[in-house]
This record gives sequence, C-alpha cells and structure tokens, in this order.
Amino acid sequence: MSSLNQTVQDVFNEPGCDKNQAKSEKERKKGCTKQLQPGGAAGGCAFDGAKIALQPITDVAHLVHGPIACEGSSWDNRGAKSSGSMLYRTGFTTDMNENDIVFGGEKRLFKAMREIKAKYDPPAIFVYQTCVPAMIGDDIEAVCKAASAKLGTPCIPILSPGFVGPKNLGNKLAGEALLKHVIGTVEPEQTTPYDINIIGEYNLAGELWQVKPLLDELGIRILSCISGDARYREVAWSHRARAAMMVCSKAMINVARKMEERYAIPFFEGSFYGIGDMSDSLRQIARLLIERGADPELSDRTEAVIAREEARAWAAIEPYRRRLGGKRVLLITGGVKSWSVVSALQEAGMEVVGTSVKKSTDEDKDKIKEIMGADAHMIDDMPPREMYRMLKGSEADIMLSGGRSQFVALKATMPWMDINQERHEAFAGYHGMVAMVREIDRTLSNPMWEQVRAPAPWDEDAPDWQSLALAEAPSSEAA
Amino acid sequence: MSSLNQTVQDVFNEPGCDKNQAKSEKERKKGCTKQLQPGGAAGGCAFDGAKIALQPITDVAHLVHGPIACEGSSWDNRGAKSSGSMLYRTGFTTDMNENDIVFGGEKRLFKAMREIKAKYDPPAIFVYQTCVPAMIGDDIEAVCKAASAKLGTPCIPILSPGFVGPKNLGNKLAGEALLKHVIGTVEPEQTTPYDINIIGEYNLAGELWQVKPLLDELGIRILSCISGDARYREVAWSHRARAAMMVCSKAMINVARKMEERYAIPFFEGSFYGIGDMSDSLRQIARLLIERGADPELSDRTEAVIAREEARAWAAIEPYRRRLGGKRVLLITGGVKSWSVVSALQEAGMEVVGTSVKKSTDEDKDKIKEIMGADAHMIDDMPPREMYRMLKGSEADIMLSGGRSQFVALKATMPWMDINQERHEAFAGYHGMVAMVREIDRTLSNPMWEQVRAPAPWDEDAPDWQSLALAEAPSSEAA
Amino acid sequence: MMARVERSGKACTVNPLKMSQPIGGALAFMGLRGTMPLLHGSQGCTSFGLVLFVRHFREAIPLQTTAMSEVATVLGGFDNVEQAVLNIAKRTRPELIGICSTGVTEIKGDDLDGFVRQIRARHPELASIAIVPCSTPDFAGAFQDGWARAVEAMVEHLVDAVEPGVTPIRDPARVNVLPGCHMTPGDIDELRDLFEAFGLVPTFLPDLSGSLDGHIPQDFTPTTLGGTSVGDVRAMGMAAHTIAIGEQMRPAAEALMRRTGVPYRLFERLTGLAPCDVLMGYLSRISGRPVPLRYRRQRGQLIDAMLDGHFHIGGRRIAVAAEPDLLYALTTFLHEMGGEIVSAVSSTASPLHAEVPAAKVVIGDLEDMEDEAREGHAQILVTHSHGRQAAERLGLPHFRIGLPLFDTLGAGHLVSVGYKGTRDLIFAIGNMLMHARHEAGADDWRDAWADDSTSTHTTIREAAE
Amino acid sequence: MMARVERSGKACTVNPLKMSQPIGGALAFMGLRGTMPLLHGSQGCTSFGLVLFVRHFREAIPLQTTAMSEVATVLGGFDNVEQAVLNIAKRTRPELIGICSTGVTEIKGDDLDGFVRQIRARHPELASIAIVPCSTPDFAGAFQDGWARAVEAMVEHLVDAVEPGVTPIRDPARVNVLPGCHMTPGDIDELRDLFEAFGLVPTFLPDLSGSLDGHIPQDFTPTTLGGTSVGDVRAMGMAAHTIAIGEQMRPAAEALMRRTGVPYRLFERLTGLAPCDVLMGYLSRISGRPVPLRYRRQRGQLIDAMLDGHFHIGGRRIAVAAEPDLLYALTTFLHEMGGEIVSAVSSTASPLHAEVPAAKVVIGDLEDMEDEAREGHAQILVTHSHGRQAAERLGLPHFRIGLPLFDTLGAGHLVSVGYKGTRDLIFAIGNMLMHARHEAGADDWRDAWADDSTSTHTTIREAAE
Repeated sequence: MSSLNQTVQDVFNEPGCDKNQAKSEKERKKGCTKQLQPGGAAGGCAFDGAKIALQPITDVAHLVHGPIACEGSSWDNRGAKSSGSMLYRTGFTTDMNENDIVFGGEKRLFKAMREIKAKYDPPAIFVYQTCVPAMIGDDIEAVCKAASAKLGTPCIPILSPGFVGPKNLGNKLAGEALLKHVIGTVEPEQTTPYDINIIGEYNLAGELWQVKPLLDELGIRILSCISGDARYREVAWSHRARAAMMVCSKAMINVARKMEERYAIPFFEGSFYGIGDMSDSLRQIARLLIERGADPELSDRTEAVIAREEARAWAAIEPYRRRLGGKRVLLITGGVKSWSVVSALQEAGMEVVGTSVKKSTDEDKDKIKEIMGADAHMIDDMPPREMYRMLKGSEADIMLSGGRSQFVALKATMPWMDINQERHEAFAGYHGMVAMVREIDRTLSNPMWEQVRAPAPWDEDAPDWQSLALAEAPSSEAA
Repeated sequence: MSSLNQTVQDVFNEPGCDKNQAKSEKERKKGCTKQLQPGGAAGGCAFDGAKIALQPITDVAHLVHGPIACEGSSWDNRGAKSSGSMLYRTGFTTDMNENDIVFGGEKRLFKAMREIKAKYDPPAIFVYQTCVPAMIGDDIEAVCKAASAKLGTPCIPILSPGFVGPKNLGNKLAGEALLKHVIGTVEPEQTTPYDINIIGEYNLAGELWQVKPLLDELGIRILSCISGDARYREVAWSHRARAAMMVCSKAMINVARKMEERYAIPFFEGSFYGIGDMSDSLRQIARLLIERGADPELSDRTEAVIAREEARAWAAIEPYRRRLGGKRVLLITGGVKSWSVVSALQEAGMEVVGTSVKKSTDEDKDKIKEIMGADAHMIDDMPPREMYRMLKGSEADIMLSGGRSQFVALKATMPWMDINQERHEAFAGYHGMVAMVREIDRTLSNPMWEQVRAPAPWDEDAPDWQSLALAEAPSSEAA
Repeated sequence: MMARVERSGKACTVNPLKMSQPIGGALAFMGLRGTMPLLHGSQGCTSFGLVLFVRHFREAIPLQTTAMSEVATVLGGFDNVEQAVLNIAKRTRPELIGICSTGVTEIKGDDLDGFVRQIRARHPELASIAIVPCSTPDFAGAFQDGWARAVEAMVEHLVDAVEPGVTPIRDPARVNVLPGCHMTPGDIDELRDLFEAFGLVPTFLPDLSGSLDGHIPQDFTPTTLGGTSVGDVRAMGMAAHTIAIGEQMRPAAEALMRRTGVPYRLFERLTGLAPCDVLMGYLSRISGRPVPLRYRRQRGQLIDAMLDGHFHIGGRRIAVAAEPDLLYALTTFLHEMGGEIVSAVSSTASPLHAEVPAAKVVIGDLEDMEDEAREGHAQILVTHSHGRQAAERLGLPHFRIGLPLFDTLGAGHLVSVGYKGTRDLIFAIGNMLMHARHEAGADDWRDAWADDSTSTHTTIREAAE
Repeated sequence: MMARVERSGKACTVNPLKMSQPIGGALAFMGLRGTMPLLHGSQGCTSFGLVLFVRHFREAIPLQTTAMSEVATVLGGFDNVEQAVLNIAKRTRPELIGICSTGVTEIKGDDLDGFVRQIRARHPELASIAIVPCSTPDFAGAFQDGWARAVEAMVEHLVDAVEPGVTPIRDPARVNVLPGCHMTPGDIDELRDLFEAFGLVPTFLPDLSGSLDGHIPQDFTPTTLGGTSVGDVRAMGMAAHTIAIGEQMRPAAEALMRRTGVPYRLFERLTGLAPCDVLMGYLSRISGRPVPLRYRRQRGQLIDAMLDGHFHIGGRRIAVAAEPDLLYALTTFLHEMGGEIVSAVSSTASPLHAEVPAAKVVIGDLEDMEDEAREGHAQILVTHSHGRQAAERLGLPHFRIGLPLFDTLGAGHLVSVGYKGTRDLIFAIGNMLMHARHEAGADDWRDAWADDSTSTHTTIREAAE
C-alpha cells in the first residue's frame, strides 16, 4: 500500500489548500481530516468520495473490488445525468467471498475485468479499491496494468479504500487517479481558443445542462467536464483546454492545481449557484480565455448575455420575492453550497438563519462572512436533536439539506428541501436559481403543513372537537 | 316511424331465412323474434345489435342520439381492433335532457353533427336512433339528410331503437342502413378479379388479421370487410367485389343476399373457426372467384396453402390433444359459434357436453347434429342456476361463454373461457385454433383450481387441519 | 376560493363521463339482501347495466327488465311491470324487488307508485315481498342522482315511521349509515370496522360490502346474496344517530329524520386528515368512548404519508373527472396535498361544486377533461376507466377511481376513506407521479424562459388559492 | 418438480441483487426499542446503510459506526468499540446497543464477544444498557443471513434461559413471533391483528412495525422509538409457542427452544391460500378459538381474487429476483396462480431454493435475471427497486417488492401476508399485467408459426410441472 500512502501524503501536502500552509510538517502528516469519533461519526468514506467524483463519467465501467457491502447498497443511487451512455449506472463489483479473502482477490478481479471487456467493451474500466482487498494486500495497480495490456482497454486503479479517510479525501484521491492515469493520454480531434474544462461539476439533476446553453451561445466549448456527463476520452484529452473553472470548493482542487502546473491551464474557483455567482463565473471564464488569446470581444458578448439573463431571472423571481421575503432558512450543506446558496437565497429575499460549515474551508467561511455579515450564524456540527429543536421551535421556516437529515425536519412537521445529491430538481445557473426559488415557494405554500400540525382530536390542546363534532343536521335540532 | 316499420317488415320478410319461408303471412308480420318475457329476459336490444354491427368501421363517428343511458354505459367496451383510425372508439352522444324531450331533440342532433364535423372531420357520421327520440318523434332521417347536404359529409341514419326488438334484429337493421345509404356510393380506385367482401366479421381481438395473411399470400384482396377494421370508403365501394363470404350466421344475411340481388355478388356462408371450417372457407372463396373469372390455378394454390397450414396447425395442436383428450366442454354461445366452435373443440379431442342453440337457426341446429351426432345435447335456454348445477356437479370440465355468465362458472370454482365479444385472445383461422386449444389447456392446467376448491379450515369436510396444524418443530417433540 | 361552475356548452357529448340514473338506482338496490332490481324499460337498458356492473365488480349481477316493446311503450307498461314482478317472485323468490323507471316509461307517464299499489291489490300472495318503486328517468341527472333517489325511496317505502307524539325506543349504540354511491364495498368494510371499534352497531343503507365484495357462495342465488335485510331497514328508526356520507345522501337522511326523528350528521367527505379527525371526534362523542389505539397509530401513519407524499404531489398539475361527491373528495384532498387541480369535470349538478379547489368545475365529459388537461399541462389523470384513451393520447399516468373500472382487478376493494384509506391513496397517486417523473434532458434548458414563466404562473396561481 | 440450484459462474457481479450481512443485522436491531445499532468497521459501511434505509423507510434511521481507520484496523478495534459504546451511551442513552461486525474487522479477527465482556468488566456504569454483539462479515452470506444471525444473537444474549429441570411458568396466550427480514412493518401489523383476533398476545422479535412504520414522534429521539423492549425479549421463555416466519428464522427458533424449551412452528411462507389455511388452523388450535368471521370473509375474497386474477396471471411469464425466503413465497404463489417462472434469482443459499417452482434457481445478480427474462420472454419483472433499469431496457412492467425500494412511497406498508395481503398482491400484479397487455396488431400473425410453437413449448413445459 506504499503507493496509496504516498498519494494520501501528496494530497495532504496540497499547496492549493490554504489550511495546509499554516501547519507544521507533523500536523500536515496527520492529514487535514478531523479524527473521526467512534459512535459519533457520520458521513461517507474515501471510497464513497472517489465514486461520487468519478461515476458521472458515463461510458466507463465502474468496477468496485471488494465484498458486496461497498457496491451492493450504493449503486445507481445518485442523480448525475448522462446525455449518452448509461453504462455508468450499471453496478459492477467483484463481490468478494471468503475464498477470495483466503487466497487473495487478484485473480477474480482480473477475470471480472475480462468479463466486462467481453460483454460491455467500455472505453475504460475504473477499478475502485476498498478496505478488505487493501487489508489482504491485493495489488490492484499491478492487476490493472496487466489487464490494460492484455485487454487493450485502459484499466484505471482508484486507490481510495474507505478506511483511509472521509469522503472529501476520496474526492481528491479520485482526482489523483485521473491525473496519474487518464488526463493527457488522448489528444482531441481539434482544439479552439474557446476550450475550457469544468472541474468538480457532476451534472446532478442535469445542472451542467442549465449552464451549457449559455456557453454554447458564447461560442465557448466545454472540452471536458470532470466529471459530469463526461465521456472517458473527453477527460483523457482535458489537458488541451485553455482555461478551467473549479466548482464545488476544494473537492478536486488538486486536479485543477496540478493541471495548471503540468499543462499551464489557468483556473479560477467559481460557482453556478445564485445569479451573482453565475454571472461572475461567466465573466471569469471569458477573462481567462481572453488572457489565453481569445478575441477580447468575448468580454462584451459575455456581458450582454449576463445582462439579458440576469434581467430574465430577476423578472421570473420577482413574483416570489414578495411571497418569500423574510422567510428564514436553515442551510445544512457543505463546501461551495454553504456560501453560494446563501447568496442565492438572499437574492430571493430570504434570510439564512444558519449555515453549516462542517465541510467548509476557511476560505468558504470568509466568503460566508462577506455575504452574511460578521454575525453570520455558522454552524460547525449540528446534531439532529438541535436541528429538530430549531425547527420545532420555529426558529426557521424551512431547512435545506441532504437526504439524511430530511426526516429530522419532516418529523418536526417543518418544510424541507433537498439541496444535495439525490435531488431531482436542478438549481444551477439562472434557470436553476428561479427553479430553486419556485421549489422553495412551492414547498412553503403547500397547504399540507397546516394540516399535519393540527393537534389530534384526542390531544389535550386540540380545538374543541366536542363542539365541532357535535353539529348534526341543523334541522335536526328540532328532533 | 313509418320508414322504420317498413324496414323491420322487410327484414322479417327475409327470403334468405329458411325459418320465414315456412310461416304464414300473419306469423311473418309478428316477426321472427320470440316474445320477450318481462322479468325473465336477458340480452341486448336492437340498438345494441346495430352498434355491434357497425362500430367496427374505424374512421366513422358513431353518434348515438338519445339520453345518456344508451351510450354512457356501453361505449368503448368492445374488442374490435383497428389498423388505422381510432375514431370508432370515441363515444359520441347527444345526451338528451328534459328540454330536448319537451321541445324535441332534432336541433341538438344537428348541432352535434356540426360539432363532430368541425372537430373530427370524419368521412361519415352514423347516427343511431334510440327509444326516447323515437317515442317523441325525432325524425333523424330528415336531420341526417339536411346535415349531409349542409356539412358535405355523409350522415347515415341507423333506425334501430332498442324497443323494436332484440340484438339480432339490430344487426339486420344496421345492414339495411348500409344497403340504403352507404354501399354503392363510392367507386374503388381499381378492381381485380380477386376482390372479395367478408360480411359479418368484426375483427374482434384481431381475428381478421389471423386470416388475412393467407388471403394475401393467395393474391386475394379483401375489398371490403363489413365491418371489421373497415374504413367507410371500403364499405361504400363494396358493391364491386367479385364474391363474398358471409360470416357469423345470419347476423347480416340481408346484406349478403341483397348485394347478390343488386350487384350479382355471389356469396357463401362460412366460418373461420376450426381447422376444417377455415379450410372450407378458403376453398369456397377460391371456387366463387374462379366461377367469376379468376384463373383456375387459384384452386391449386389454395389447396397447397390449406395443406401446409393444416399440417402446421395439427402439429402445433398435437401436444395438446393428449392433454385435452376427453375433457368435457359446455359451450354457451350463439349463431355460427354454436357449431363451428364445436367442430374446433372436437378437432382437439375434446367432448362437447352441451351447446346452446338459443340464438341459432334451424340450419345451425342441423349443422350441430351433423357434427355432434343425433344425440347432440342442444340447450335451448339454460338458466344460470342450471349452468351452475352442471359445473358444480362436474358434468363439464370447462365452460366457454360470454362475459355475462362467467361468474356463474367461476363461483362454482370451475374453469371458464371467454368465447364472445370481450375476448382478448383471437381464435380465428389456423393460428386461432391453436391459440384456442392453448388457452383452454392453460386455463384447465392452472394449479389455482385445485386450491380454490379446497375446503376452508373451518368447514366440516375439511381435511384434518388439526393434525396439519399440529406439527411444530420435530425437534420440539422433546420439549 | 370558490369554483365557477360551468355547463359544457356542447350539443354533442364526447366520451361520456356520466352514466344514467336508472343504473345508479339499480346498484343501490343491490345493497339489500335477497333483492332483484328491476328496470322498467326496454331490455337494452338492463343489458347494458348488467354488463357494466359485471365488468366492474367481477361478480354475477342480479338485474331484471320489464322488457318493454315499442307497442307496450305506447300502450303503457302496467302489464309488463305486473308480469315482471310475478315472474321474478316465482323464479327467484326475492325479499325485495326494487323498480327503477327509465326514459321511455317516464315519457309515457307510467306511474310506478300507482302500478305497485295495483299489483298489491291484485296479488295478496305477494305480501311477503317488499316492492320499492323509484323514478329515475335517464334524461335527467346522473348515476349519483339515481342512487340517491333509490335510497330515499327505500327510506320512504320501507322504514317504519315513528308516529308524531310517540316517544320512540332508541338504542344508543345503533347508528344508521347512508353511504353515497362513491363508497366502494371496501370503503364500507373499512367504515364498519371503524364504527364497531367504537362499540357502535351500524346499519348501512345500502350495503354493497355484503353483496358485491367478492365471495364464493355455497349455492347459486339469482338475487343479491349479502347486504342489509329489509327487516333491518324497517327498524332504522330505533337507531340513535344517522351518518350520511356525501352531499348526495342529504335527501335520504332528511327523509329518514322526517319519518323517524333520528338526527343525522352529514360528512361531505371522509378522505383527508381533517374530515377524518372530525369523524373521530364525532364517533367518540356519540359512543362515549376514546378513539381506539389502532386509529391513533393510523393517524400518525397518515401524517407521515402526507409528509413523504407532498414531494411528489405538491405542485403537480392534476386533472380529475368524477361524479360530484367523489370529485369533491378527491380534488379537496389533492389540493390539501399541494396539488394543483387544472381540470375538474363532473357529471351532474351539486352544491359542493362551488367548494371544489379549482378555478372552475365543468359539468361535462371526458373530452372536456382531456382538453383542459392538455391545456393545463396536467401530469396525471384521475378518473374512471374510460379515461384510458385520453391518458394514452396525452402520454400521462391514469389513476383509476370511480365507476366503471372495467380494467381493474379489485375495483370493489379500493379504499379511499379514513386515515388508512387516505394514506394508501397518497401512496398510490404519489408513486404514479414519481414513476412518471420527467428525467432531465440535455436540451431542457435551451430557450426555456417561456416554460419557466409558465411554471411560475401556475404555481403563483395555485399559491394564491 | 425440484429446481436446480446454480451459482452464477461469473467473476464479476453485475447489478447486484444482494446486499450485505452487516446491514441486515443492523436492521434487525432496529426492531427493538431504544436501540442504537452499531457497525464495527469503516464509517463508510454505516453511511451506505444509513442512506439505504432512509430512502427505503423514509424515516430517520439510528445507526452508528466504530469509525475504524486504516491504522485501527491493523492494530485491532477494541479501543474503537469501547469508545463507540461509551459515546453512544453518553449521547443517546439507549436501552440496547447491537454491534455487527464487518469484513475488515472480521479479517483482523476482532473478537466482539470478548470485546463486550471486557467493556462490561471495565465499565460497570453501563450495566443498565444491554449490548448484543453479532458476527456479520460482508464477504459471506447476504442481508437475510445478517438479519437471521442478529436475531439469533438477540436470543442468545437477551432471553432468560430456563434452567434444565425447572418447570417454567407458561402463559398459554403468549406467542413469540420471529419474522424474517422480508416481513415489512405492514406485514407485522397485519399479523399482530390476526394473532390478537385469536386472543393471543404476540411478542415480535424483532418488531419493525413499532419503529419503522411511519409515525410522528412528540420529540426527537436518536435511537429507535418503538419496537420490542429488552424486557419483553428477556421474558420470551414465558410464551407457550413460537412462530417463525421464513426458513431463515429456523436457527433463531431453535436457539430459543434450546434456551427456554418453547416449541416452535416454522411457516415457510404466509403468502397464498394454502399456507394461510394452515396458519389459521394452527392459531385456532393453540388458542382454542374458532377462526374469526373477519378472516372467513377474507378467505372468500381471496378465492374470488384468485378466480378473477388467474385470467391475467395464468400463463404469464414472470421473472423474480429476491432474497431466498421472499423468492420462495413469491414464486410459489405466482406459480399457484398459473404463472410461469422464467427466472428465479436469489442472493444467497437456502434449503428452500430446491422447492422453487422453476427449472432452476440462480444465486446471482440482476444481470442474470435480465438475461433470463429476455431469453424467456418474461412479461413482468418482480424484484426490488434496482430492477428498474432492466425493466426499462426490456420495456416490461416492474412490480417492486423487497428491499431496497428507494422509489416507492409506503414501502414499509406493502402487505403480502395473510388472506388479505395475498388478495391485494393478486390485484397489484394482475393489474400491472393487464395494463401492459399486448394489443393485437395487423401483422401479428404473419409468419407466426415459430412464435406459436414457442408459446406452445413454454406452456407445455409449465404444464408438465
């Protein structure tokens, strides 16, 4: 596992990460992840993080090497959309059994790859390492190397077993695998001065498609999106882009930074959430492309599109602002969303009474202060009991969070909306902002809330059911 | 209503009907329908019969002039299939209200036709008269005449209100309407010496399509099918056929006979049910066409097709004959099916323990005797109680009948199969025969029957539930 | 908000939603024991009704006809009615014959009440058979009206009247229940369980759960097998309370009160949390018992279902076509779940139409529903089986409810009342909507501002309700 | 006929049907009151399980992890287990902590039983909290096995043993019920009602109907809210009988009998007329009471449903993929309705596989099911939500049953046991088949002899069973 340890250390040494620069060598070795609390932890593992980051590549066979636990209860459960191949939704796993534990799983892994090649012939096979084979010493790098040669298909080892750390480490390890084995291995048929990469965007619910039409209109080509709605070859030739946008704060910072280092592709960090941030992102893309030699007139065209789209979005949001003004939102999410969604909500006239910064960087926190003011209510780690208390006590009108905590809100009979992976609504770009506001309004205005909060007829604080129930036919009073 | 009375008398004077020839003038006037028993009647009315006969014409708007009762509970409930327009499945009715009763429904009827023309623009509108407007004297012939002129679309009055008699009278009145207003009004683009009409076939469950491929193979063209899967214009140009087959004994005998009279189109009576009858029908078609000038080699080709198809059908039926040999069938249906299905069942080795002749002609009965022998069990009118008794007493293994009586069989926990209109399985031609045998076998061999006949645990004649229920874990005996 | 009520202005009804009064009346009679319903008219009316009910309930259906010919229609139908009654009496030995008129016999002016009196006078041997006549012309009203009239006729002709001034003997545990025609046998079963859980003894008039719930008889009977007996109907004046379900049952409840003095409580609907809460409170009061634990748990499960279901029903555009009381129950419930009713079509007039949570209620047909659904970008159709063609043309899921359901197994067991029935309705409709959900496509947001404003518009409109 | 049991020979599992033992065990612990299930392994195992159950039950799910890091895995997990138990005890004050091992900790050889003994010794302050350890490596067995092992562990660690030679005090009305993991909260509710109708007092081990049935708590609890209490489990030796549902529960039933002497009766399935008849007879015998009227009526309705449903299920080709006990119940029931099982795929070994009414049972994945369904011209797929992709590719209706159902409202309320549950299953599957029925086309019978012989062949094969 030396190769894996090396990679993990590399990731911890990330110079693009502000946090790391302030740490001593020893602290750095410890890694940037908080020590997990036995009996008090939540959240996914590094394998989960790697899979989240790479599975959106649509035409690849994603093969999980491990016992059934890793793939069996998690496959095809995410909302990344594809405009092409659906292979990424097929669950492949070596489903290791006791025999494999005793004799090692390498042989089964190789056979599995051969079967996939024969049956599905994908442009590449990604092999995800998990805890059990890592423990027993299966060398998946060696197997992948042999299989690549034998099958004539790139077989990419993703060294991110669950026990090396949390989900965000897995995101980065996935990026390392791309950098090491994929990026730069294929040349695009043609390039243009308007080619960009978008890094860390997964096209959940089709969010990339909310943005792409505007880029198309501006003549900007997404050479590669890493990894939303991507084909393998697109990722492989991403080293030829002129500029890059890094989405989803820090999840794949290593990819953006190393591509800048190796291929001189400048990048900026941006977000597609919220009208202002969306406009900024378009501006930045144009700026970087012009710096790299695109015609400066791109800037004017970009501003024109921004002006038009902002006007349309504001017009569409306007009717909701009156209805949503002053509504209080509790926002439990992570990373980029902890600030970009805040500004989006504020744009629609809502008040954010708390935002979680559990998975946020110092930079994220600075952004939040900038947006919400100095007395921003930043929540480091809110236990479910506390969420329940806040909602039940009506300290917020709605909670936006991921699916895990939805029932904390619902059981408090308070509105909740999904802001994370399992969403079916797309919230990116100008359209997405309108959609988010519309969905929040739809959720808040549902007549159901009032009903579910009504006391039961047998509760002490029930209205006078006696008298409500008493009324028989008026004409029957005479009877 | 003089026009209607005249038509009814015409139908009763049907010379093609053997029964009529033996009657006195007075008897003939009374009509060929048994007097209905108040409190003891079943079966549809003349309107129902007319609709059954004509609704299979697919591109026509079938407009029922009357209160909601006539169309409201009967539309889109039959299995005639279309390869083209689906308009025949749309329910049109004037839905007469009290106002229309007081002031007459003619104005509403005309408006209704205008609306249909505007919205659906069908090649023709068929207007069905019902009891209420007939009673109050709505002259739908006049309205149709005016509408035809005004709308430029043929509007055909079908004078067959329910109270003039039973379903089979309605079939014939429908035929009269076609003869009077439709047939002969359009010329076909081309004719061939191999053009035939098929009269009285409704393409239920697609049965016409079970036969058509063989006619296609023989180069025989169905110029017009009256009325299964027919377009209006096909019916209108049916007078140019060289020969005709009359299916479904007597239902539209008047159409076949009058077309012979008026247009010199010879016809024969045949059936597509059963291997032998199907082959006979093909032979007869070929014979009539050759008589009318088709190349005599058609006869050889026909025999070759018959030989091939019979061999295939017998081969397909063979495995079932062993399984179905000796199974006893109670057949409750009418007309042509009372004998053609009998021979089909016998072909598959089954025994028909009774066949209803309630709706059969003397000719039908002769055919039955011919097929089943002199001691054929012909049932004139079997009350449900008697069916139940026969089935419960295991005097038959399965009942084939129409949907109305299915629950008599099912409640006796005995197998039943639909042989009438609501069928989803097609039983015509060689394929249909195999399908019928397969379906009977499938029905009889369903393991469900044995279970539903098992006594309840609380019944006296139950098996020893006590001991069945007693067994706890064998090892627990020691406990 | 108040719904505007419009009558479809068309001369031609296209794809009828409505069914006729006589068969509505006939069905009501099928909820009494040992009954043979009889339609006074042409044999076709009976035949159509018979096939309709056979296909819906998947049961043998008792239904007879006076088999009026054209001549008889002109001369008057007494002979046919008498003949029919005698034949039925002889062949099927019923406890009750329920006679519903039809259009032709109404136009002729046949006086069924008079006919029955004459038959009684001429045939003392029929004394043991109850006969209830009922006027149900098919050129007026609809199925629901026929049902309501038949139940009212049962009350008038069968229930023993309490003489004015006499203090009746009342059993405080006994309740009369008058269910509308939208209550399935399954609904009745559910309600019986509920009432019995409070220690009450309900008499349902009529009770389809005994006759059309699906069961295997020991022997063949030509009349209804289960249902409420004539004797139980006669004694309805002994109950302490009457519960009427659906506005359609008000006339019958009023008639029962007039005859017997038993007070009634009418529940406009029993689908949805709030009306069920009111029902529980009412039952608790009249029985003097607390709400049983089972129903307390069911309430929690319903709330849970509402919370889970609102994601899938909230904001969805729904087209509903049904008879008045069912339309009111469904639209109100769906609106309470956040659904937007883009089409509400009904078969006949009702005071409840104004209360439907939609811009308007159209008294019309399934063509009206289809047009409104297309225009309003409906995402699901909720109506009886005849909605299938529209659903196919529009490419929408079709939740089948009402009558007829000719392509549905278990039509009689569909339950939509009570906490549990409401819960299951949320699951069924929510799952249909979930499985029909549009998956995002790569071009969904190209030139999509117009679509957005549509959505905005509809949501705002809905929210303004 | 006996089914041939085959293991899929593939090295690569494609579209897994199977889920792992640890989460099966964790779910079993969720059926006890005030419980916090704890997976001993990497935090990812818990996270995946949590999301899975949240999406299936649509409830907040209590589930914790010992959060084993790579280093901890190598050094051994005692510290993490101890730390986790202490943290849970402090934060959530549970009545019980159920610990399931995972692959990594099993490979290292962590001895959970020993760990628990050590923790007990070191922390007398935890005496009031029950702790049940259970070995559930994810590289062996499947979800069903994990559930079975956890229940067996509960019996071994919680139930008070009856000393040999001591005559125990038995309450003849008390029955222990050991439901397999294929019993939904709705199934448990249905069975509780049934047992209580016979005057019996059931103790379910475990009881998901109390904890995951959907309800609205008054306040937030981090542990399970309902379910069977540890005290009730301890007293299971006082019951007169044990009823085990599903072959998977035999080891737990045996263990309970060994510890307490309570005899057990194992029901391999409770879906279908015949097994329900046997159950009724059994309950009647042990309770000494006749079968209540409600269930007699339900039996009639089930028979009626079988008669109506056989038209739509009989002769249809069906592919089923499910865990062993559910597979057996579904295939047997569908076969009894005349269906032809063209694919039977399961997740793990079971003695019941040989009894499945199909040519073979494949221990495999959903790719196997999809291939067999395509080859066997299946007309419907019956499996959990992950079958959706195959259903879409094959253009077939998909009846969702089992776990996970992540795209289904009311997953926990799906009932498939008893007369009524079987009846409703017939309706649901029959309606799906009816609505997906192929409508005849004009070219269906051109050159169709080959198709016919296919049908012939399959029917004959089926009939030969």
